[in-house]
Amino acid sequence: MQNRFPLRALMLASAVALAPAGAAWAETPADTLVIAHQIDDIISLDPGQSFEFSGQDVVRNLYDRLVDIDPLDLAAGIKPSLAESWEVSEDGKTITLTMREGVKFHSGNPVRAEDAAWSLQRAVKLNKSPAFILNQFGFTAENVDERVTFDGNRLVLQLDQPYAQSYVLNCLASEVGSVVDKETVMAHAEGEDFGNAWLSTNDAGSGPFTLATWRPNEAVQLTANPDYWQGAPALARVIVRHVQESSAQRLLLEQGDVDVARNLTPTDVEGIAGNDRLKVMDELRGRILYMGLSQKDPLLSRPEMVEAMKYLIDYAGMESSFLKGQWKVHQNFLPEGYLGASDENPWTHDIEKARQILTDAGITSGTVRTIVRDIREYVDAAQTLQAAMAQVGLTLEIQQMTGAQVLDAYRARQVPVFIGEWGPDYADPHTNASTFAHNPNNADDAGLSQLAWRNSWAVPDEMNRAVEAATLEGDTDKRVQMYLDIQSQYREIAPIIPMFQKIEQVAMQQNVQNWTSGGSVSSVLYRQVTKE
Amino acid sequence: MVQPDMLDQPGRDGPPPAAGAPSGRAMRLGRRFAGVALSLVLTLLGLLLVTFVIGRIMPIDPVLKVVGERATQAQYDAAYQAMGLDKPIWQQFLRYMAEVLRGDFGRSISTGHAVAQDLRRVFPATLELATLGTMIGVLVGVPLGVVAAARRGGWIDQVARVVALVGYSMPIFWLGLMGLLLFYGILGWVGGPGRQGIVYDGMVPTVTGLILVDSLVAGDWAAFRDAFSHIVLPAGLLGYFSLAYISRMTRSFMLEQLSAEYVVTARVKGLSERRVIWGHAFRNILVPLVTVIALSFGSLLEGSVLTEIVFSWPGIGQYITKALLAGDMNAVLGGTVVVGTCFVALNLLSDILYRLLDPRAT
Amino acid sequence: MTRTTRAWLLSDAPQTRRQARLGALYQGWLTFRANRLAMVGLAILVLLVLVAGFAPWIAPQNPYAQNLAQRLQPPSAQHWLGTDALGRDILSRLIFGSRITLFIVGTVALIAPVIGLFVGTVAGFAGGWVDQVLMRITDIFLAFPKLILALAFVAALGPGIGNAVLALAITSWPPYARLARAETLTIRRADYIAAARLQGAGPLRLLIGHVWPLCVSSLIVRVALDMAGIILSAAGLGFLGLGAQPPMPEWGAMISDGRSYILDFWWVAAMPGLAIFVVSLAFNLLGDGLRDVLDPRGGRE
Amino acid sequence: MTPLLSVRNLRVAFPTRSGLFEAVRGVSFELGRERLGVVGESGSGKTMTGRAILGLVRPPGRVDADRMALSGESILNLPERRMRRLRGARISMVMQDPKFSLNPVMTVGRQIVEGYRLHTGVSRAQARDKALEMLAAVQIRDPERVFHAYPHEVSGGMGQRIMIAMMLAPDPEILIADEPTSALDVSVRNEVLRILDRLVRERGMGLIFISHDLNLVAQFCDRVLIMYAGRVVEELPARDLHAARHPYTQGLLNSLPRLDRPVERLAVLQRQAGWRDAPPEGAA
Repeated sequence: MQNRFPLRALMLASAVALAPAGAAWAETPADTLVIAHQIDDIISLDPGQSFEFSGQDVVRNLYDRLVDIDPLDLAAGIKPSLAESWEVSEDGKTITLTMREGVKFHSGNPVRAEDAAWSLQRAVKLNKSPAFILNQFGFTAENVDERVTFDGNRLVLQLDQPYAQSYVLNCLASEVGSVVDKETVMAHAEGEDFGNAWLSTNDAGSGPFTLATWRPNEAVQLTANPDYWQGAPALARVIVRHVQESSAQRLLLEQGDVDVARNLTPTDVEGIAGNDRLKVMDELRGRILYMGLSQKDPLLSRPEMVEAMKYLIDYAGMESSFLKGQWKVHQNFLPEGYLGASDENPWTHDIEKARQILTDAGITSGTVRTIVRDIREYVDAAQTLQAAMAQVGLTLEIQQMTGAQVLDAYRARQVPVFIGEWGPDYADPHTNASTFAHNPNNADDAGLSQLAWRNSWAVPDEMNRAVEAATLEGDTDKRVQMYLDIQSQYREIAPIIPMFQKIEQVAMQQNVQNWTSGGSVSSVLYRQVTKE
Repeated sequence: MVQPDMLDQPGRDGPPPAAGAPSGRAMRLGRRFAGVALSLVLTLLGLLLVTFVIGRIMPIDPVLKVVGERATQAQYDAAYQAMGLDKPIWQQFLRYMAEVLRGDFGRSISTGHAVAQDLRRVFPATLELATLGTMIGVLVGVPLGVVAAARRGGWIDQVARVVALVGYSMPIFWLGLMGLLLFYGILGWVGGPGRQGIVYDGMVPTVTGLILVDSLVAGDWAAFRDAFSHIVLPAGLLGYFSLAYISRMTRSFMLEQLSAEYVVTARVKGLSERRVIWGHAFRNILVPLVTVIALSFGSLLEGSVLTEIVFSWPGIGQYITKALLAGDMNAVLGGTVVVGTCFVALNLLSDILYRLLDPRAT
Repeated sequence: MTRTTRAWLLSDAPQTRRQARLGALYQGWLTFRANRLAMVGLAILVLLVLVAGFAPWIAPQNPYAQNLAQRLQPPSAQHWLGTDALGRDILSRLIFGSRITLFIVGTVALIAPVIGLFVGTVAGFAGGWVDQVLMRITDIFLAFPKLILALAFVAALGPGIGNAVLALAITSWPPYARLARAETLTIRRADYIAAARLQGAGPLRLLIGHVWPLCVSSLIVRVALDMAGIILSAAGLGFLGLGAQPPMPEWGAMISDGRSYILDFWWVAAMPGLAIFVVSLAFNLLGDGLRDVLDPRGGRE
Repeated sequence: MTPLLSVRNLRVAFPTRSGLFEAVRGVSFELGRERLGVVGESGSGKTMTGRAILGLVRPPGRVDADRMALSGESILNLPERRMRRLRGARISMVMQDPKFSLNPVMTVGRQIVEGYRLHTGVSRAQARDKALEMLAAVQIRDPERVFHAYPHEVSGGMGQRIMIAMMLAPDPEILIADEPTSALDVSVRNEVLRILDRLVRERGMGLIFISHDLNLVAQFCDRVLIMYAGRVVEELPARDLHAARHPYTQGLLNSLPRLDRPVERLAVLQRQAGWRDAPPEGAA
């Protein structure tokens, strides 16, 4: 790749001939952080509804939660936030949180236990995407008013089972646990919507930033909250601008028109390596790229076929080419950084072994179909697999579709080979265990949403029970071991093959300090970012 | 276009009819416009119906966008009913029509905003781009086409032909990215992707939504210069494409007129070639030319999705495409209504201009 | 061609209808041949057809053979046009892709003008409410954002090159209908139509026998000029991920693949871009030449 | 006395794919203050002769002559700028069909005024008066109204009279009338001709009357040139037309129906290749 044609050099030469003055290098205002990012997935900024990556990035900075995780200090685990302290009852079913005094919402209203209780009740009753996180503890629209209550400055949660404390708090640390300003939101309620329409495009939080504007597919602007209870943010403004193309993000960054670019492709990251005004930060995220093999398919449901597929995937080849620097091989459903995550990666690209397995099973030919979302990495991964399968006499038909269509087919259990990502919903291992390794009812009409169910995989009862039991184990060490065991068995039998874990490569100007995209468990945090 | 001669009575003079029957002409015009208006309304209605049906038969499930990937069947069903999707299509359509007539386009599920609010934001972005692009196309394309026709076979004609054909044949996203790399990345002559520099973002109060206009209204020259430096490249690109089309059509129209007898008459009178071409032939191509320009403007108003993506231009093309891919039918319908109305309005406008420019029109 | 054949063809007093017709064709060919650019266009297209026909013999390598170690190689002796992100030979992919391009162009050129011709001539010939209804429908399709309509069709029919082409055809007929109708309106009152009618020809016969042949030439010109647009639209659908399915070497999809590498590995997108450009240009040049031959309004002095 | 116009050995040729096409091949004649008829079938080169005199043969057509002089001054291949000063001012032309030869999007008045002002440089008001005067001169009863009318609002006969008014307004010395009546109704033909005749006589102009209609020319003109295949085959006074000697002229005459001498079948015009090359009879 060293002797590639110097197009840029050529263009530069002709440009210099054209314009002796040359280009001036721009700089963003010193008190403003400007980020180029794909943010067209945001459909709402209501913490009771928001469930998209970019939306959560915004919500996390507008609101505070009862408890929190610091992505810059993951080892510390759960930290107090709006709740100063908490205690669990003897039977493990009641959690009482004590609210911090003197914190104010952006509106000036004080943050009360009543707001916290109402926020959780609201999220459950709204019943939007993230509601299930709270539903896990037995809260339903009917009973949540009794189960989530407040008493003075204390919030009381009554669970239906003695869940592990870490499990409950990890869930409360997710965006759906944000505390919203009851008075402000209710003033904007329309009908039975709990102010959802209004809160989708406005903010009513107590977080380090307030929402200045959100223009969908265009930009989000945040303004620092100077009265933030943990101290005012270092920068006065954060502007996130939607830039679709990696090349455009890179140009903006190189020109100094943005401070941070978050969606550079591996080649563009490589391309800026020589630029000493810029740096690239790698951060391990929680997303898993996996392959699901539908057990409805007569060929894919054969265990030998599943086994062979594990050896047909060119893990190292992909990791070192089109996924370079942005995905690392990871063959377990729990992402690194999660409690109990396993780091064993037993499978390698081994065509001969796959051929042997298939020949022994009498499989010498066959055709399967994959429906893959029109995202470069997925399509390239599918094509690589296609080429490998061709070597052992198997045909892979690739159908490229839009995200919505793929999801539709996947939910209808009609995707034979699925290649795509899964992002954890909250910071507890159960988030992935419950979807990869849990399927209580494999019937077509069960209407479930687990990945196991979508791949028509009847998870053995033993594994179902192990997953459920892990949520109730109070001893963290024991809990870790339980998850390691589940993952070990999973690698043996599951027709769902985790392949890679996401590394976010954030490119930024040299002067940007303390950036975090949220690690594997959280979202981006702007409060501590500085520019020197 | 040959009108029956009103005075074709041999050897007798009579008053020209235009002055003779003003009320008749007015009535004819009135009736004609009523007819046009009716057909426009029908076109729009049909447009809505087609869009609506497409939205319903399309295998993209809007509910999923609302409830998200993790939704349980119960959540899904609740949202399905809340969105009124359980009702028969014709009922849904009637309900939608009633809302549109009240000026309510509903809420977009892919942006969380009211569709009307979104459109007020994205349409001016496209309008600004399309207008500037068309202006470039007209200001360069028309003279180029006229000169090419006047000097048929000459070097200007050949150059114009090549320029136009290259314009027709270039993949726009390729040209766009390369332009961005050269003029922004290397030369730094123009602004980068987006409508404005970050510093100016939200600094000019929104009046029309056209940043160039708004910054002038606010008297903010720096903001105007900034906005101009951002729009000039994408507009130049779109302008190039409409230039290609407009110059070819102009040339073809001019060739037709230049072979007409009245051009010989004009030459016999001793008029200069410039006067023959611009004063006589050109005036005769105005009518079809206006139609061509309107069509080209209309197609730019649809929003060039690819240009918008390359230049991070938050226009209506991207908006509708994104909404469509998400099954966000309120947004698609709203966007289609706006685009369709523009198209229809441009039709009407070229009809009116035709009546103004061509004395033979009744 | 012998001198006498030439003289026979160019005779200004043809003895038979066949001689007249062939003579007219030959005259047209002479006009066309004199247009050097149009001949260049024709030559390129002939070349394209040959390349498509003999693709397996011409292509230096297997267009589907991946080699991740050899990805994104610049043009070299081994890979004349370099390799793409999966290490496939770009030249071989372009050569095989010419078949898809021909398929797209051929299919759309067969479907869209025919629908347009039918709708337009029927509307123009029948007049009255038939005309009104058909033209309103045409207007609706015209007023519809074209890419959106194509997207909707592809979304409804499912992705794939066949459906993409179908969607393009379905969305691109209205201008042809307009054109055909305008032509029909001028032909409709012509004396020879009246003559044919007096001889007892029915409306269908008039339409097929007398109206269609006269509309065809201007449609052909228009099609040739539109072809470039169709290739680019197909490429646009590919760009949005709705065209050809991987690993098909469709040129638009190839550009789309290459755009992520455009700043450092320009050839990945530039080579298919160049191919599209050359073929589009060829169609445009051809269309331009055809217009001079077939369309009197192009202005022959 | 120098003739108004003297043309010797005029040739007009166009390159085509099948070689050089010679539209006019050595036409010679002189024009005084008289009415000269030029007769021939279509394609005989008569129209091209008229255009060549006006310098209106567009490239790639080529005009060539031993001599082409207006009142003794050579006007052969003058630079365009100088030719423009002659056109309209000293030589003018009326064409066949006013429907096409009048600009459809300009009022009649403007079209008349435009040419007149160009050559005389008078004020707008003066030009307007002149235009109205000319319209009256061609017997238009309500000049004021017609002045503001568009061409499509007037009849063919009136259109041709407007054309005449427009072309005669700057007082040219020579008028070329190229089939000025063949697109008109028979009933208005005579009227237009009468007006044309009167104006030409009053002003003492030379008129070249191009037509395919032998009878008309015979009645209307003083002298007749008969053209065939780009050549003048015969030249003779109009009153002697019946005594024409050239077989082509005779053929033309015989193919016309005559009330005074009805025949069973009209003779079919016979052409002979030899005529193409024979020197024009009567040309000295």
